Amino acid sequence: MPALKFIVEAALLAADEPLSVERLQSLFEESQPPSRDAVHRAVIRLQEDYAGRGVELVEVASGFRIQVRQELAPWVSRLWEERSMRYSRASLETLALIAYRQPITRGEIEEVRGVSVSSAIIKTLQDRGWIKVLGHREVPGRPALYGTTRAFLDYFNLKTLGELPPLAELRDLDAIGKQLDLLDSQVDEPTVASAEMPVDASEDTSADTSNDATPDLPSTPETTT
Amino acid sequence: MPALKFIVEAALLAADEPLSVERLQSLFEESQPPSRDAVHRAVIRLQEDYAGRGVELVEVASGFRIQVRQELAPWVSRLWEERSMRYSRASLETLALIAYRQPITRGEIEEVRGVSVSSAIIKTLQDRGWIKVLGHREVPGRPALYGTTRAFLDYFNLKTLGELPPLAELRDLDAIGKQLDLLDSQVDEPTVASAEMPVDASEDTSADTSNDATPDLPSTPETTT
Amino acid sequence: MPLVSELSLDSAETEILARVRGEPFLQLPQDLYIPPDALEVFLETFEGPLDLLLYLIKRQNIDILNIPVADITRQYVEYLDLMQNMRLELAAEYLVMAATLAEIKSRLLLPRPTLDDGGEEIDPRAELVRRLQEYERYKQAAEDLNALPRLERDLFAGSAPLLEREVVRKPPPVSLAELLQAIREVMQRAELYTQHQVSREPLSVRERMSRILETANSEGFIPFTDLFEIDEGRLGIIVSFLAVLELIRESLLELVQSEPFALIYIRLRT
Repeated sequence: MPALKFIVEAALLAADEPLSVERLQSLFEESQPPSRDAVHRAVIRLQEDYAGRGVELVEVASGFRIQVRQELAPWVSRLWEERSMRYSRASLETLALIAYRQPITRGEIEEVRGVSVSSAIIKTLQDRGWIKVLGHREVPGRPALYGTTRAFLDYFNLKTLGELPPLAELRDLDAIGKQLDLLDSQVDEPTVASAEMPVDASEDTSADTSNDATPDLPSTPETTT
Repeated sequence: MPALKFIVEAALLAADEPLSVERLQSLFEESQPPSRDAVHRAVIRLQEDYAGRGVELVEVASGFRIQVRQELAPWVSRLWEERSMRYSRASLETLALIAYRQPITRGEIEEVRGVSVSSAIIKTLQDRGWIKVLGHREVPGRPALYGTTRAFLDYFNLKTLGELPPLAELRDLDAIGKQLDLLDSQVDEPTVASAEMPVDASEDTSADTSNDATPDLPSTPETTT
Repeated sequence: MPLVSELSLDSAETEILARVRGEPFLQLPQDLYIPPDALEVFLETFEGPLDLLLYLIKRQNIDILNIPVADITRQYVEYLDLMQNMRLELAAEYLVMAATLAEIKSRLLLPRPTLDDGGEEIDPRAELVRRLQEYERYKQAAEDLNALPRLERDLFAGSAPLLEREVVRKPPPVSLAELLQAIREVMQRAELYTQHQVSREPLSVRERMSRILETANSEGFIPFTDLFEIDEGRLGIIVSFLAVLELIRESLLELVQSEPFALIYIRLRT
């Protein structure tokens, strides 16, 4: 027969509720249950075994229970974590500008975006570990220069930033989109069904033209990874 | 910070399903998760800790799980009164056909079993999360193609379908011919045509897509329950 | 009740066929009265005509590859008769199988054998043998599956509750497509995108600029040659060189050389 201690351990871990000494005794053949004392001693030896581990054996009103140590809650709770709100457009644009124009100061980001960039956005991106301060520009105010981190590359599954399509290429796609728009306006019929974009052979940038009633917005190529 | 090993231990016991290495990594700050190797090492150290105890740490299809050792089932199962976990032969044969022959249609199951398969059986297996519809066979009626799930493997303590007990070998049909030749004087030159390939349940589970499913038996209510 | 005795089992048969009111039912009675509920249970122990045929074959120790069709057919039909006399409703599959057996029996008696496409002779039993074997292997597979240790019967998942969960929010997922969309939109709005020249420099240069700046920030002076690593190859060296030039152009770095032909250093522009 296996050691009493291990039967108690297995039962406590298999049960969904605390087990009393009587309940633990009932796991054995009716003719030869272990004594209350023996069960108690097994419980105490288990408590000693668990000292310093991820779980602990405690006694509560209705019996004994093995439970996760509360100190581990910060990690274990993440099993049930919820998603936060999606990033705002401002956050994404800030991140994209830092990736493409690094090293870059907040002032320079604001200049390109045409609107101010809140400290909260910078902080969110820093907390996520995607951007960091690389140094400071030696001008009045010594503004911080931001760049992306290795964690940023890892998240997007990139080995180097060089794997992102260069700006010029993104612009070329837009330019083609504009030309198509121009063609559209020359033709009376406003809808061009399934206008196929020439796809740059060098990159796996597949283009998707949706030329419905939004003439001022160029079509949006989707880059697949 | 507590040792990685204890965080893994606590998480495996707190979760009500097996946890993959990725899921365990996700318990840490996104920017600094432990490496896959580190998680693996922690798992192995835990496995060593549990050696000879009442529980063991095993790997199943969807990840790692801490479970009661099978030797202790006689005691631990007394925690529950008469928990009937028996499945009918009809259910088990249907499940076996889906496990070994997936993707497979209900008609193909019926063809092998020689009787119709009740909807209740399919539904029970689906409700348990053991089988799922993988797609449809593109023949008239578009019958659903069934396959087993990770939950099925988890439940039967398996990592992959390859760990299922091997199917009995079909005896070669030429061998049948020879035996008939020897034993059956009525037939002069008995060679058996229409040799159908036995399908193994090994790695390539998507191998069998023969849709010559023309059961010569009409569909009738299930005779057994 | 016809021919019940024909259906009797071998005396050596010890398999429990059914249970009647909890009592094991080891054999079909030789004759006399068979309790109707017993037969019903008996029928239920078969998963269909193939299962019943397998049973009839196995109990006589016949090789499945060499079925004496006449014998087996007779036993099978007797069994069905028995069931019908008991007014038990038989599934249609059982009757279809009876017809199949009868057909095989008659074809075996034909003087001219059936030929397949290639002119080869077909044993009339071949298809039945195939189906029986096929069914048998999955019947076995089901038994093997049932014998595997499984949760809730042989294995029990260990669990320990976490009493007070903390609320954790996971940062939202961002796709690369979203990021590229963002840079395109912002660049469309920015004048430099449409009117000024957009540099065609690969992004690896901007990335290298960041790394060099970081190094300069922590180390002060860096020997110019330290910026280049031979094992990066020619392309890596060009990237580093372009990065240094761009950093100097943006007034972030400066080159320092104490005298002609001395070592060149770079440092942060102050």
